[in-house]
Amino acid sequence: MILLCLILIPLIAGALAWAAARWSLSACRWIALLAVAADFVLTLVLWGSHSPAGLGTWLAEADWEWIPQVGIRFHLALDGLSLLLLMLTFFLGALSVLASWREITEGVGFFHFNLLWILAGIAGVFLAVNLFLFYFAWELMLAPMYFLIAIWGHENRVYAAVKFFIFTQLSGLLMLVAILALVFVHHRATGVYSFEYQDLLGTTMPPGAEMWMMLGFFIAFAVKLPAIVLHTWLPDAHTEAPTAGSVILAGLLLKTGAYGMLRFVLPLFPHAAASFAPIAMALGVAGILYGALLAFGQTDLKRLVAYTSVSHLGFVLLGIFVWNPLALQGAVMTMICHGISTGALFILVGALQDRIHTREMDRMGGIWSTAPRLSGAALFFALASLGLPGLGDFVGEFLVLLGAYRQSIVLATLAAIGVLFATFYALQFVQRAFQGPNTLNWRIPDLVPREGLVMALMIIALLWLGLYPRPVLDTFEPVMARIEQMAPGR
Amino acid sequence: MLPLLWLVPAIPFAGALTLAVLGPRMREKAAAVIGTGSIAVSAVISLFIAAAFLTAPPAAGAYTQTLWTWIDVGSFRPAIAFYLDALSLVMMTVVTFVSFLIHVYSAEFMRGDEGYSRFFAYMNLFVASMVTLLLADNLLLLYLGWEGVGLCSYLLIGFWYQDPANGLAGRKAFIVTRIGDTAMAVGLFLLFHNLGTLRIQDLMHAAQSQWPVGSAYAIAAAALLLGGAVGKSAQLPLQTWLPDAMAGPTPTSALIHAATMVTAGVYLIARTHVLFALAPPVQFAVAVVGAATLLMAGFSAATQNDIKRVLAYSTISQIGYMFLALGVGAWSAAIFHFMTHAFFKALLFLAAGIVIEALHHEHNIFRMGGLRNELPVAFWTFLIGGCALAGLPLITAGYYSKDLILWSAANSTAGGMGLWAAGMAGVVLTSLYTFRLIFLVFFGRLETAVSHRPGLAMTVPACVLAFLSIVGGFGKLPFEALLATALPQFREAGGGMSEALASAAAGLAFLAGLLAAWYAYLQNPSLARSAAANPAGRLLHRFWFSDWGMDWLYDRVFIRPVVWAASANKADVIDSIYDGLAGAAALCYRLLSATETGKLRWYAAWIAGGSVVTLAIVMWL
Amino acid sequence: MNVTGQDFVALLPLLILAATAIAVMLAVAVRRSHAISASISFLGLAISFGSLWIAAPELPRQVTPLLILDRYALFYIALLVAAAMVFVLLAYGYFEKSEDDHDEMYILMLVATLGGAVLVSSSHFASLFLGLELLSVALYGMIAYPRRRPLPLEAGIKYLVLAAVSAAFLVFGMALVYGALGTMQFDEIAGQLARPGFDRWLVLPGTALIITGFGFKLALAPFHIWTPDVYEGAPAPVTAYVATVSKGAMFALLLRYFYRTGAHQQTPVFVVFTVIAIASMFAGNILALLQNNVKRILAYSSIAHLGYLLVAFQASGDLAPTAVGFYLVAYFVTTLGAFGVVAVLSGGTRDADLLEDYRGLFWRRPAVAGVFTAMLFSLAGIPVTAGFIGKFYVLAAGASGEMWSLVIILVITSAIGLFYYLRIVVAMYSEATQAEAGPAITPSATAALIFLAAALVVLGLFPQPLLSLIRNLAIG
Amino acid sequence: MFPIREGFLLSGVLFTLGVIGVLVRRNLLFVLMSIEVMLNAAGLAFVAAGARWGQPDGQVVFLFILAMAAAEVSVGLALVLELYHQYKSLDTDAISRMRG
Repeated sequence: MILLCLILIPLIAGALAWAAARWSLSACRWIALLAVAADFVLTLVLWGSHSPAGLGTWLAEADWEWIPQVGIRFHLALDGLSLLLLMLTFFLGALSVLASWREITEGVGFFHFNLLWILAGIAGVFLAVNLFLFYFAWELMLAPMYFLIAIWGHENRVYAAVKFFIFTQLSGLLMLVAILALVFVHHRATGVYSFEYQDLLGTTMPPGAEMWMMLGFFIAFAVKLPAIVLHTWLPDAHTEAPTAGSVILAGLLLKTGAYGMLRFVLPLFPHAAASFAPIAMALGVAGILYGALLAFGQTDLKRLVAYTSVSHLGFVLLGIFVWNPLALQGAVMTMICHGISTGALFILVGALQDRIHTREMDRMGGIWSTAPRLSGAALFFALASLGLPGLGDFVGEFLVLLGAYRQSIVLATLAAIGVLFATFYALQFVQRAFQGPNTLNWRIPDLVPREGLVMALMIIALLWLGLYPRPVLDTFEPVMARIEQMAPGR
Repeated sequence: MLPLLWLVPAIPFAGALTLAVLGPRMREKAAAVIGTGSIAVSAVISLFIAAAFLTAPPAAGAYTQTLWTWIDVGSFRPAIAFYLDALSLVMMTVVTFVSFLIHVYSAEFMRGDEGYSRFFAYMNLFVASMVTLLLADNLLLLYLGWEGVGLCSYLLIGFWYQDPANGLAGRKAFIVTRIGDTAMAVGLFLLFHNLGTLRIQDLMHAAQSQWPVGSAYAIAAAALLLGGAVGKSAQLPLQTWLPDAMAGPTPTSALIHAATMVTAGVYLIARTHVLFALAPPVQFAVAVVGAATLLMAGFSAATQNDIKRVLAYSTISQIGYMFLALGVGAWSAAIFHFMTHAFFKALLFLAAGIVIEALHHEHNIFRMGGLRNELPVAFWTFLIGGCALAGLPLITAGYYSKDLILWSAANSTAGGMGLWAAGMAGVVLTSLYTFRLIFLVFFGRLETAVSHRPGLAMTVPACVLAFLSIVGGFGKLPFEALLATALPQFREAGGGMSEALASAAAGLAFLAGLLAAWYAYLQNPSLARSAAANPAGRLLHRFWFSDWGMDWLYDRVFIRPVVWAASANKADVIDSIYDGLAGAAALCYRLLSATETGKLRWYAAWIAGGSVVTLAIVMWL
Repeated sequence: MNVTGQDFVALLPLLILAATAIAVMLAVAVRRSHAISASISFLGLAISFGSLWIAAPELPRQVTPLLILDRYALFYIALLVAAAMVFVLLAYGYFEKSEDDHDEMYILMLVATLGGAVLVSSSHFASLFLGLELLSVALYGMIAYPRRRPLPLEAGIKYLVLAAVSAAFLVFGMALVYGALGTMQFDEIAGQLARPGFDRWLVLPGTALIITGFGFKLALAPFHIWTPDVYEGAPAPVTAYVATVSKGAMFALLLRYFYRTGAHQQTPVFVVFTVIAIASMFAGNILALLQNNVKRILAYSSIAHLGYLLVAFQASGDLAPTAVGFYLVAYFVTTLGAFGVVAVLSGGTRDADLLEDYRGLFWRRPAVAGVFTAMLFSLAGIPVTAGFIGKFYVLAAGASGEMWSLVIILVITSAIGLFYYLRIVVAMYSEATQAEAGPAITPSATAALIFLAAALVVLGLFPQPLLSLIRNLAIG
Repeated sequence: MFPIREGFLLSGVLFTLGVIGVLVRRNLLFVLMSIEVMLNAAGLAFVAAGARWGQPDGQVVFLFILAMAAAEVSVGLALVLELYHQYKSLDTDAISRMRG
């Protein structure tokens, strides 16, 4: 039941918030905040109550019939991986509500409705263990996200929103086709229609078919992730979205892609995934380098941060397909930390844009002298982004690289050079926006307490993840171990 | 006492945190008390620890303190743990103590600066990172400290952020050292992959037992670590960042870019000496890098006109000596030189800082002169520091340490006379540029009026360091005895040079440099000018002045292509694929919608045509 | 060959439709009143709908060789009648805004619905033709009904000429098939076709011409060319009617004819349908891409949707009829809803069919914009809507039939299609350019829209009851 | 014996002529007439087919066709009148306000 609550609370609160906005905007905001916070607390309770031994199996489960003829069930289940990602979801969700407190003034009710429904969709993605339900939730995230970008976005929002929608929808449909193919292969083998994850695990299939189906899933997740070549929706969407949208896109939506790889691509199609792994790893490394190079070339702050996501998620892709315990855990760690650090950067850039009405670095400079706390926070998260040891991102990336070295020395070295590239853009970001002379004489207010609280929470989270990540690592370790066991020849 | 070890990095870290959070609202005094006080406590604790260590050495000569397991993934279990042996003890004590002096100095030097508390926050963070680096029990924690000091170096070089040049210098420093760090990171992967641990002591044992001398793994691992070391220690070919790093406040230059951080590479090699011993070619490369760097930097130092840049090149050059020592297996000689260098180079920077502040932030030595009487403390301390740097025989600390290195180079199995000759040439150069500096700044006519005289907080640390720059050398024998518990003895090759001969040669070289400087800059100043004026001289001067053109080269070969590629591809060429698809769809739209003419007969023709096509398919298939 | 009492019971829904048409005619003779005519029509349709439960126990029943009333026919009659009821609700509000007499519209509509009902229950070429022409001729009148306005007239003429031409193709094709096989009954045709050595050189061209006729009605490429003009010109409720009742009846017939006779198993016919499906999916989606007229966009999108349906039709596994049935229901709900929105926003003189008319609609009329958004998302196949389940089933049918190339094309083209649906959505949610809210909405239209929106969501979330209903419809 | 092959051929030729008439004539009245030709050609084909199998069904359908054609044409003529009223012309090419 608690799992259903996790999804229902934001759904209902979304409708409530919309309705409440008619008579009070702050009521609407508080409803949204409280709902997400309640969900966060629920996940914390779940985290606190699990026993270390129970981590290997589902921690909680909920299961109802839906369309029984074809084996479609409303089946939710939770393990360590999904638990952590859910915590991240509601953590960032609450922060994005806070970050939009002053930014959004038009259509407040509808905004929070969309925000909460996206969170519900994401929670559904992380919880679904029926492939139909998974696809349902996967698609459910899109429309509200689309609205978030298209209505509250910046100058070029319509283009960005439509591009985002079409990329994800097309790739999602390919995944649906793959899901259906898998179900029919399973049906032919067993005579039973089932979309259940557990049933479909270990379906025997001809190698060619397995590869095609794997590609169907892979493309859908690679678009979300995003892997290079399929990434071009991301900079546009991230740049044009309002702050909350960017935070959720970068912090959560991209993670659903990685989650899908871990949950579905590797376990369902181990052989195809193993033979495809070299290409996927190469894509990951190419993404690391290419994303960093592009980030270095940008002058629009949000675009810059967006391309850093391409780079960081390259590590995730690499780590997933390296497919050994080090790299897998590193990939998940990177997912979590990237969510926080990049989310924080987007909040900061949003706060800055709110104050000076531009995202062009050429029109900035010397912000530090007028808003030191904002600039200091930006420096901190830029450092997290460039992989400074002691902060969370480093742990993840180092583990990925360490694992990758076992598979391929060349790729690991190239990826390590990607970390070097991160220095370029991160320092460029700090230098051009916050340091240098204040030629345009900006006089802006520093972070207000609400924003300061958001930043402080994220800084603490990253430091904690960087210096004492063990509780987090231990939570998803059994899940990763199981995925690791599925690698062929192990 | 030893269990308090963790406090040595923790207290400065706490200080940094306090200053970062509360600093902006603090008054200068409070910030200075916290900033300096935390280092003082840390220094005192490390002195106590040193005393405890010396009086009651722990078993096996090392003490390990594990705080918590940092990461735990399968067999990869690095801990936040500290390892104290003679080597790290010496380094830690020197670092905290010198840091303390420089903090005291800064409390006055930075007075009135807008970012006063920020400065101390960075400096404290630096000390915390540096001590972590030195005490790290595993390479990952070492890497944390390593990157941490790099970060602080970057932050402090660009401390006066409003001048873009400072920011540029900071970025250059960070990026260039990070190039080395990347190599080092790959080295870490290699070591973990092949030896299954990152704990330094375990690694050394495993390497010794698993890899034969000259094994490819050992060579690769040592070479990659060397990459990290040359980056951090500003050795060839990654030395170009250090001269630019002088953009930071002078205490920063003294602490980070002279006394402590830049010698981290030396420490790393000494710490992992087993690997280098297993990889003779790499160890020889260390010596060659050191020798080449000390010569190149010496020539460059002799042509600079910015007082801090002269000192920066001299730092590069002196670290070259340490590398030379490491390369020939004289481990403790390198560490000994590290210590004396920390004293006298910090001293030189502090004295230079006094001069610079006295002259309204004037850096050009040709606009200085005759300050001997105006700034007596600065003059005497600078003179002592300069003599130690140049190696004034018998009195100064620098003489003893450098002499030891030269003798080792001459007598090593790997080195031989070539390395020794390079070292000797370096001594001449060192003496030349040092006294050039002293003569130009403190002798001759008064060029710029003195506007500001240093207070006690600035002069006392300088005097203490001056004292240490002299007496530091006398502790050579106990020092070597102490380090022998952590580092192997130097192995002398038979039939080399005797110690007396080497000392005499070094003394002569010192004199030669001194005389040359005296002749060219005091006796006959036109000589230097005319030498620099003739075409060949000008060319050479420009070449040396610009650090042998390496900046220029790197700019053309690495920086511009990357910047060009990034800016040329700003719009992401991959996106044009999708733009192309969208364009194709729009084209199809235009073509197809042209068929919707609105004319009835045309529509009827379509239906008839469609039916003909259908018929055709049916009939001919 | 006598018609018995049970036959009459089975025919009850059709008979009531016919009686209602006559009743309205009589009522008009007594007194012209829009409200009365609409009420009688609605009532009649409701009774006809209710009589389905009376007819149901008599099933399946072959009434003369012409008509077969089985669960399949009944299901589609129910669908058509329900759509006609929604039409009445929408049309009442729509025509109230203009001054003319509107009563004949309902008579025509009832006749057309009767034609549709005959079509879905026909099992013979003659009844097929009869139903088709009942439907078509009534539609000519409906499309051109506001005859003083130039666009409906133009649309009416175009539809009349082209429908007549295509009907001629159809009839000629039927003649050829009859000439070859000597029977016009579907079951007997199946029997003849099962026997080897039938006259391929008459059957295949005949089938090709029949496909032409079907293709025209279904607006499948390359017979789609008339669609945008007719959709644009016809009054919005009539467009909805053309898009749903006419096409739905025709598709039900297509399914019955080909599944019954097995004619589509012939390789050439299979190829023809494949080509048509692909062409329709591409043509429909690409033609709508940059279109600025909402009714034309919906016209093109309907071309594409019929292409999707053909994919399921082609797959012909056990999932195909379910997929087609559910998809049609979803398509009915969605299309009626979409054109319903157009209808309620239209004034008396012109239809609100330009993209401009929808700019900022959400900020002026959030509820209407919300309904339209839901309909468009359903067309695009986004979850929580019936269209999502429909598309899912169509893809499932395609996948189970291993029609991979068709399935992939479906996926790609529907992604293209997303673009123009989103263009409308974008317009609705952009900043408002005009302040006025537009015409008031009558309660009947409100009821219709609420019903459709509710149906959309309920079917999207709980498709199970409808799915099991459809699964039990064996094609007789 | 009814010459079936020739009957089909004739009806085919007539049908084609009707199609050509629809395609080339711009006057709406002639278009409607051409449609009549097409429909009647189909009717002829039905009669021929019925004759082939010795069944009356073909002729029955022909009657259906006649009736429906009459209905079509009557609606058509009504529209023709309205068209002439509005455009003062029966040129089908003129009625192309809607396109694209």
